[in-house]
Amino acid sequence: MKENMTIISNRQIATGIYELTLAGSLVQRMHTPGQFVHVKVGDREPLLRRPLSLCDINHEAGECTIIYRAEGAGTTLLSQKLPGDTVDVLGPLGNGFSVSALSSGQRALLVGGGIGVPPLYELAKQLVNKGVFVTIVLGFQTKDVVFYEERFASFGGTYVATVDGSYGMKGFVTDVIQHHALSFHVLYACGPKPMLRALANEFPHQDVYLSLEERMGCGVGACFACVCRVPHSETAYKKVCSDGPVFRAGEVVL
Amino acid sequence: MKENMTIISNRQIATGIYELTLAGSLVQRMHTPGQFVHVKVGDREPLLRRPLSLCDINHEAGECTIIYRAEGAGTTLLSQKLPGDTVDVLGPLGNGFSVSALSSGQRALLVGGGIGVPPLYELAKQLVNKGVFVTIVLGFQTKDVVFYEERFASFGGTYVATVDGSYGMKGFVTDVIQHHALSFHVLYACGPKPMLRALANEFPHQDVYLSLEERMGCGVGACFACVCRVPHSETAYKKVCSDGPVFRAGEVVL
Amino acid sequence: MNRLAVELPGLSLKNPIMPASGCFGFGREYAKFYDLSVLGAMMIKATTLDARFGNPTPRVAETPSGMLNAIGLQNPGVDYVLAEELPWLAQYDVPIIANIAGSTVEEYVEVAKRISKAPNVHALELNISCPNVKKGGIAFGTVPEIAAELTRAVKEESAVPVYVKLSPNVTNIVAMAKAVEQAGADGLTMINTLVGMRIDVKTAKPILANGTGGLSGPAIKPIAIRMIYEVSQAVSLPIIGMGGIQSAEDVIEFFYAGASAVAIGTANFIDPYVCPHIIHDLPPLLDELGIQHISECTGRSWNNGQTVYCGT
Amino acid sequence: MNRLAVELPGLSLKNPIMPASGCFGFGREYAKFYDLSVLGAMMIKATTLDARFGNPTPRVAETPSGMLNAIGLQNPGVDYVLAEELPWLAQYDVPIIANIAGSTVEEYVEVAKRISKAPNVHALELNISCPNVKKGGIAFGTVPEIAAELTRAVKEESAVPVYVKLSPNVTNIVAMAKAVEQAGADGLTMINTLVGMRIDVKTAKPILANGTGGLSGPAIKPIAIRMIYEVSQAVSLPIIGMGGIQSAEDVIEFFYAGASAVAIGTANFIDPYVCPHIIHDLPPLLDELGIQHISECTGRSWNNGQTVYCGT
Ligand SMILES: Cc1cc2nc3c(=O)[nH]c(=O)nc-3n(C[C@H](O)[C@H](O)[C@H](O)COP(=O)(O)OP(=O)(O)OC[C@H]3O[C@@H](n4cnc5c(N)ncnc54)[C@H](O)[C@@H]3O)c2cc1C
Ligand SMILES: Cc1cc2nc3c(=O)[nH]c(=O)nc-3n(C[C@H](O)[C@H](O)[C@H](O)COP(=O)(O)OP(=O)(O)OC[C@H]3O[C@@H](n4cnc5c(N)ncnc54)[C@H](O)[C@@H]3O)c2cc1C
Ligand SMILES: Cc1cc2nc3c(=O)[nH]c(=O)nc-3n(C[C@H](O)[C@H](O)[C@H](O)COP(=O)(O)O)c2cc1C
Ligand SMILES: Cc1cc2nc3c(=O)[nH]c(=O)nc-3n(C[C@H](O)[C@H](O)[C@H](O)COP(=O)(O)O)c2cc1C
Ligand code: FES
Ligand code: FES
Repeated sequence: MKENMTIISNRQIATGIYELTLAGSLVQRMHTPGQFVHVKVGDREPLLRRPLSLCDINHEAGECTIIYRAEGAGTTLLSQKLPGDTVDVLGPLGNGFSVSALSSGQRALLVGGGIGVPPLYELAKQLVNKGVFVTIVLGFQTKDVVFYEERFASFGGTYVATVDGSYGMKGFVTDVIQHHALSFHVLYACGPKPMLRALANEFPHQDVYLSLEERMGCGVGACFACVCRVPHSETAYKKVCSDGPVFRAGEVVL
Repeated sequence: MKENMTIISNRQIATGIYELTLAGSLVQRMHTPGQFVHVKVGDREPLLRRPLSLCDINHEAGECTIIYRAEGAGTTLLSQKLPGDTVDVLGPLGNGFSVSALSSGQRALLVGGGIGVPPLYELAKQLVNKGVFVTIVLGFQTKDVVFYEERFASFGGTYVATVDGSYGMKGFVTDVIQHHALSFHVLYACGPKPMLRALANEFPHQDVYLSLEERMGCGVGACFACVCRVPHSETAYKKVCSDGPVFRAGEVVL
Repeated sequence: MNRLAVELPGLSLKNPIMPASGCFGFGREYAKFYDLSVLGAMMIKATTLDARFGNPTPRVAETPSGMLNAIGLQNPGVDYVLAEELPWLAQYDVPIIANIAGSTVEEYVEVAKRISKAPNVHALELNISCPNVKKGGIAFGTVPEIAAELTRAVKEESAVPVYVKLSPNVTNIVAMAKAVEQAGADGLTMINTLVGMRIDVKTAKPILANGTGGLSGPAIKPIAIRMIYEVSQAVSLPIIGMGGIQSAEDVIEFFYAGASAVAIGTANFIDPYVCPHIIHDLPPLLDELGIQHISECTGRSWNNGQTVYCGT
Repeated sequence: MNRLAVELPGLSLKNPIMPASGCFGFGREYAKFYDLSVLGAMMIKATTLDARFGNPTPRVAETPSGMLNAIGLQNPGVDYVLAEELPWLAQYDVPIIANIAGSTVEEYVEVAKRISKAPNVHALELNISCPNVKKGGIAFGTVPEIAAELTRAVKEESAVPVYVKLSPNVTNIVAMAKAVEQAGADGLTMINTLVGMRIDVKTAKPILANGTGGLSGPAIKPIAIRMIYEVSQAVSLPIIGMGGIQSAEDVIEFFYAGASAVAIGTANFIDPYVCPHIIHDLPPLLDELGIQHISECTGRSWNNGQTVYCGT
């Protein structure tokens, strides 16, 4: 469950966005899109691990890919690592997206916002392999931080929106969905909470899976850092790290 | 006074003993043997700088060499650095050995103990360049940690003692000096305090220069961490970092 | 002879290493990483009378060599712990130290009474850092008299020895220790977290939803060492030390200061295997230091090598 | 408009960055690295009535993201400081805050009386973490009444405003702040170091010759932030914040918590240029945050953006 994985490549693919490929035996344990790894970036500092979603799993090559935004201390340090360096990886952790919710010939809508886009890549791959038709909607702040559009396009119709209109449609992912009247049997989404909330509200009667983010301590379910509330209860809760990060819409309070 | 110097080489030369060669423009400010540099090894941790003596200064190549024992957190991390990496160096700091205390044709005795040996190398080089005759006595714990014997031998008669007798004469540097009845115009020494004390007591009426070690905060004279007492005073003091590390025997209380 | 075995009131420990309360849940998660029976003991998450949800999120924030937490005593309540968690833990050969918390003396006493009867609960750990709602929210652990009163009341009803967990957020930790010693505590555990805060430079708001939180991790180690050093010389109770331990060397440092066993908190989050690793690293370290039995280390920084507590 | 200028009692600062007491000597050493006139102010090393040698060495030890020091108030005495150090500093355009210490109220008062008359001393900083020899060695800064008495006595004799430097080693920092406010303090500086210790695993002895020492550096930053956050809401005195500051971002975090200026201690040892670097980094950071003047930041984590102290 824990391994010093070797960096195969670590390159910037959009402004401040990095694509990191890791090799190690842990890859053979990785199966489910939406699961994450908990990464210790520095030897002593920063102290805590960083949760990062699996973006691509390649069992043949024994490699997995992660896409992250270099922002704070940990991800900035990570972005400075070179091929051949190792990083301490714990995982895979959590419960990912249910691919079995759909059968061949059905339609999936995948909606990602910003740094919530990466886990949808492995998801799209697995769904397409299963014969599911996928449509992808990606939302970004601005043109400079758009990534993986072409890669997603190889799986199905792919729409991009930017908040400032510098690329694709101007507006939010929900605007794209409305504008193109996109329909689906199952919707899968990962991104900022307001986006997830908007999607849950937009499709209250449909099958919607949402991947949540929360600040974590342990990442394994022991510290109660990452809980979210369950509707209609004062004490019931779910842990994002071990019950999630993917929940069915309605399962937890957003 | 502060520069990210580039590592040219960093190799183990005896058990746990490393020879580090650094390149940078700071080298042109380095002149005096016995001066030290204050090295920040990691980006955040360890927090404090590490004082390390200049062992060899090469103005033509723009390089300097340091020899250190990998022991605690900082020096262990330093030992893992590779050529091409940089380290943050502050220096040169302190007042070193007085080469001008001797003129051509006079005799110097250089006495080093363990990790106190390195600064004597640049000292020997400068003295020999000046026409001074040098004799060198090096003391180590055991055979495995002996280093630079041959290099010193190119400057003058070189004797080695080990505490366990596994190499050279069994015993301490003072035993070697007595056994060979070594004489000198000036004695220069660097090593553990008991050794320095023994030398000061042995030659109370001769010209003796001693290089001291003390735990440091600032390394530049501002924090009063590294003081030592001055004889016959309750409040007088010298700072090892800025008044020393080299003192004339008798100048400070050992 | 097991050179790591330690005898403490109520506890026969095969080694002095245990996970700290709140950093290991009720063991289920870490049982996926290793066999919990390797542990000397286990301090379970603070248990209150009724289930509590705790604070809003974010509940954790990172600091230099440390972290802040404001979990807010989330737990499923004593009855659930008795019905579900403790029986599950009984499959492991590991004594449980039940950390208990409350808002009133009565709540502590009730939890103590019930939980101390569980067969695998060998000791209680009184978390006195909680606010006392009857005394205007002032923490039980900051006033010697209040802490003593609480200790006395719990001690009367507990079926097992009672360890009091000292809060470091006090002017005089020795006075606190003496007060609970006189009130009948069987041992001390220290230190709990220091109250701290971080503010997000982008939003100008505290990172924790709760505002302040408890600082743990290596950053607080020197404070823990100092307090254990002072307290161990002033009282004759055994001390389970904690605060920033990450390695076998750290464990020895805590013993030298005056601890007779140690707990590992935050380090579990960084390396889930940290407890077994430390247990594994201790014997060779003792060899290196020329020490026969770990108990010889207790208080060695001030007692010149006399053995204080010995587990033979 | 100078967007970094700050007005505080006795102090017109061109920027709110100053070296902390004891971490910058009397400025001579760092004057070799840069022109001291770039600094907002300078807090000089604690000065006592007579010269003191201080503690035996080792006097410093490293800790995770921090350091311990037990210098022991080494200083050349107030008369030497008046004769040699302050006149030398007068060549720089930088107001001096004189940190004063003592073993009795009388000693503080005498030092205050003399040093506050130096033309470039614009304020005093009372280091109340020293033990009061007349009260059994208990630190002035741990009992509100004792701190208040000291403040009152010094305030009466000082020719310049008096800032009291709070010790974090207390149960209730707000009570301390209120006590010295009522006693007439003009401002607060906080925090001083936390008492800590490290023990050498090889020798089993404390690393510091003095045993315990004061913990400073990034490790204590969350504690400083929390205390400034609490105190700034409870008193109406301006606060000069300190404790682990290393960057312009840290400065903003202290301001958001409630500070009106900051001091940099330990970070000078790690980078002698840290003060000018921070001064240089602040304006672009204010731009990034959309802030006109740094004083707008004071207390922003709790006062919703109202300006508390403004230096125009
Ligand atoms: C399940 C999960 C999956 C994620 N997947 C990705 C991904 O694939 N790509 C990606 O770029 N980001 C992802 N994130 C967000 C990512 O974890 C944070 O951006 C990252 O931890 C920030 O670290 P830092 O060193 O940049 O920031 P710092 O500010 O230095 O972080 C300080 C602390 O806050 C935590 N933190 C800060 N921001 C976040 C956040 N948004 N979510 C959770 N913790 C945070 C850090 O983990 C750390 O403990 C994911 C988060 C979760 C919970
Ligand atoms: C003027 C001077 C010159 C020196 N020159 C050399 C040299 O050329 N080669 C060499 O190997 N060593 C030298 N030393 C000793 C060297 O500084 C220490 O071995 C080193 O700082 C230990 O760091 P660490 O990370 O291994 O140990 P840690 O235990 O991690 O260090 C913790 C803290 O203690 C300090 N410390 C620990 N041991 C010593 C010590 N013996 N002296 C001073 N501070 C110490 C460290 O600097 C650090 O602040 C010199 C010391 C001084 C004062
Ligand atoms: C996330 C978290 C939750 C904690 N919960 C509790 C608790 O429920 N009861 C308690 O007494 N201490 C609790 N603590 C404090 C720890 O048990 C321990 O005293 C402290 O963290 C210091 O040890 P460390 O530095 O090894 O973490 C908690 C600490 C953390 C980090
Ligand atoms: C070596 C050293 C010496 C200090 N000397 C004094 C002093 O003489 N007077 C004082 O009030 N504070 C003194 N302090 C405390 C600092 O001024 C400051 O309050 C504390 O270190 C926290 O800030 P920092 O984390 O930036 O260092 C000293 C701190 C250090 C590290
Ligand atoms: S991060 Fe610890 S329970 Fe989820
Ligand atoms: S190390 Fe600071 S004065 Fe010498």
